[in-house]
Amino acid sequence: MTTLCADPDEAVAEVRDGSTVLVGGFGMAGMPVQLIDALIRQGATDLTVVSNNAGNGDTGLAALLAQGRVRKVICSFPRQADSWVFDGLYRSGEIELELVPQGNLAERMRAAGAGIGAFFTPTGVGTPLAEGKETREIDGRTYVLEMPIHGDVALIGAHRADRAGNLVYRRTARNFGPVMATAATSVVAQVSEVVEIGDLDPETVVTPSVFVDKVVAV
Amino acid sequence: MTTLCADPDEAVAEVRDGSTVLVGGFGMAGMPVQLIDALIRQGATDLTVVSNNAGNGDTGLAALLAQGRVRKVICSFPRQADSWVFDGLYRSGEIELELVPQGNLAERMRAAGAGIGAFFTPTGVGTPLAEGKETREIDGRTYVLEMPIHGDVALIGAHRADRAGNLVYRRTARNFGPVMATAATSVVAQVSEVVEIGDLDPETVVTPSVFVDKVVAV
Amino acid sequence: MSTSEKPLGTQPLGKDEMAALVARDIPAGSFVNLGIGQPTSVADHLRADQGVVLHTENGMLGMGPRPAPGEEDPELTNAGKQPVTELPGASYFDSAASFAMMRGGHLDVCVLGAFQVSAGGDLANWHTGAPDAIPAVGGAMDLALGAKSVFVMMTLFAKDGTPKLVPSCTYPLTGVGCVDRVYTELAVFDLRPEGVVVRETFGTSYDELAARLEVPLLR
Amino acid sequence: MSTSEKPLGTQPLGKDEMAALVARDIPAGSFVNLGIGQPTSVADHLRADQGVVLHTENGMLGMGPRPAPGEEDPELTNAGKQPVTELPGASYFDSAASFAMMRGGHLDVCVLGAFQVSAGGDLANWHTGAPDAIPAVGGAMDLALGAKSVFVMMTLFAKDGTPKLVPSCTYPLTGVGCVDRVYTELAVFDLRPEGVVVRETFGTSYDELAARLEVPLLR
Repeated sequence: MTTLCADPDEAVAEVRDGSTVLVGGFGMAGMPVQLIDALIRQGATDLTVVSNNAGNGDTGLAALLAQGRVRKVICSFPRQADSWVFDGLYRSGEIELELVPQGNLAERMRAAGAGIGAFFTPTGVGTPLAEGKETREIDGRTYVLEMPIHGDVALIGAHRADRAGNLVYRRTARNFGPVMATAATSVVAQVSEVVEIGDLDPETVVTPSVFVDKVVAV
Repeated sequence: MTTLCADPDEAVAEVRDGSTVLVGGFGMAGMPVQLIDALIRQGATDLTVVSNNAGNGDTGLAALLAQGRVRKVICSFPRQADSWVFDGLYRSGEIELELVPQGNLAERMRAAGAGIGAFFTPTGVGTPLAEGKETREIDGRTYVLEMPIHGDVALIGAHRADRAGNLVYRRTARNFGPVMATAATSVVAQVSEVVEIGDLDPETVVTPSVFVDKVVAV
Repeated sequence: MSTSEKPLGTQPLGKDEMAALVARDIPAGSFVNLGIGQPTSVADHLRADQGVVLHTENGMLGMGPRPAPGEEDPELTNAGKQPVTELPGASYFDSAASFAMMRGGHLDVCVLGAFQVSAGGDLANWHTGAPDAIPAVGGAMDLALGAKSVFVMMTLFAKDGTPKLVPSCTYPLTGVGCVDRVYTELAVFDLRPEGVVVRETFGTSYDELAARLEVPLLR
Repeated sequence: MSTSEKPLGTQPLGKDEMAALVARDIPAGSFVNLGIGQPTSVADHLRADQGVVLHTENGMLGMGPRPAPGEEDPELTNAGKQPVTELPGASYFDSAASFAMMRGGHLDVCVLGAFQVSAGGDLANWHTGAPDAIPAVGGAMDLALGAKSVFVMMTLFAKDGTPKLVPSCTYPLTGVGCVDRVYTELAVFDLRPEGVVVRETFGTSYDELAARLEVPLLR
């Protein structure tokens, strides 16, 4: 059952201290900006954030980090021209980083959502990011064993929802949203528009309603 | 580059003896009937067929089996009210069967298409279908290791293609088509209609053109 | 819940009554898979205001009832390959996504038939073990693990009179420790870590059941 | 192919000429990922009649050039987060599907930058190994394995004059044995099982290259 929330604050009200929060978006495309702002107001702390990047400038994820609310970041690309908040926390040892190749990041969340216990991937083999991990040769190629990443909560940005919670995305803003929606216990989506049940073509639904717990139009 | 074929015979002309052929469809929905008929005419033999079922009545897959052209079937549900051709070959030891739970069948092809070397799945653990396979306990749950299923050729049924090879499906005829399209070296799709490039909404494409080698309208 | 909390049925349930009972117990708003065969009849007893959304393993959420004669669409079927309809709010997806949805634990309830269920929740419903049988599993092993709650609907005794709720399955397993509740014509059982709890009885009593089954029963 | 089969360039290539050279070598009809940074300039040199389809890791096939000023769409970007356009025949998909497409070997060519490439095809392009550097890998390790042919574009020598085509990488690896061909301003190299083959030279000679590099070269 998907709940339509009146505002982003209601949508993130139940995030708890110590949670693992999956945050969608690739750069600004698909970034659930209003949900992150609401999470900053909401106050949950000691969070683990899983996202492709680790915040830009002084707003959004960076602002959450700046408040000391994030214990650990699991991401593929924290270092950017304007990632000074993360950079500072990392250099001073105030935040933990688990660096994951982008495809493994997506696949590990996909595994969590699909009930896969672990998988062998070729990506990262022979590099520092596979150090200490189990490897295996299968049919002449070497693979490294990677584990699922489950979220307690996913915050994602989509284009349009129906009242049942079915989601469609727009262009390259789709990115991590669909896979994060499968990988978290509670999934919160911000959308540009909520339409009536029956207004989305069932052939074009990208995230079926079963994955979505809360929807808020922003 | 996707080739538009004049007829199903041209589309399956290159199937070789000894090939592994992935055949789409769940019952008749999504079944590439005309491609199978063309494969029967084409003559390739000693085939391994991967499909959810193992043929019904005396046509299609059953007719291919009846001609002694299939060495092995990998499927989830061969036994049906009208699967007498398979039943007879199986009882007389003339065909090999690898029985795979339907979800593992789909996931093993998904792994092949996604470059995953192997994966741990909970499905089948403790049953005869996991006997002899590696198992592992991960976070308190037992999983069995399953390997990818690659095809040399996939024969699938879709609804509509554009000339670039992008595919959309219709209703529950989608089933195994999209995953088989990722798992085979050469992918042949029969469709009801071929439209111009630009006539499919890029948001609604289910199988992107990169996966599709040959398209034929039937 | 002890048997004393519910009125006892005075006679065994018919198939239709069993289906109605299962339907009654499915929480409002659940996402549900009804397998194939007898469990699919549960759909006929779901109330519209329950807001239950049906999943079918061949790639759909929001499955509706059988269409009117002449309105069948060969490209819109359930897992039993029977024609169905599409309800508003439906969605379609491929087989890998459909089974990922099940295996990942996203469905709330799955209702299955069974040859045998063990006290520990093991399920046998795909193969009788007969040496000449042609094996076929379909989605059975996925469905057995494919929901937060797995309900079984079956007769409590086989045609030869032997119990189907057993200390340990003799037929080949479909899944281990996966069944949460068993609906039969004589009683409903909850399979819990502490043992098999008789939830309701119909035309029989706890003592009669305890005498006929080898499985220790809890009230 | 030996160096004698092609006319030798009389001076080192500029960046634009390198990009043009790579574009020329991409087979017609290929599905291609151009990474981020310098390799993206290859797109400017692809001919329309080559029918090359560009993939971007953030979830698109059929990526078009930068839009006209004022027509940028913040929801349509490339992997470098720069605005792009959509060409007819495009499709969108999520990150898991996008990387599955790469990892599964469905793309034909990937073009990447590099800090170092070893004679055996090892790639180092994500981390200089500097102890104070904040690590960031993005899709680099996926891209390194993500196509049937992996091309590198780089200067042959670092700013301090040391070669970047080396017997063995000293920087942390991105991928092992993954690079097929290296384009530099002075020469194009094929990395083959039998060794490093000089394919073309520009403003230098095989002998000069052999003298400046520690890697054994084949003609």
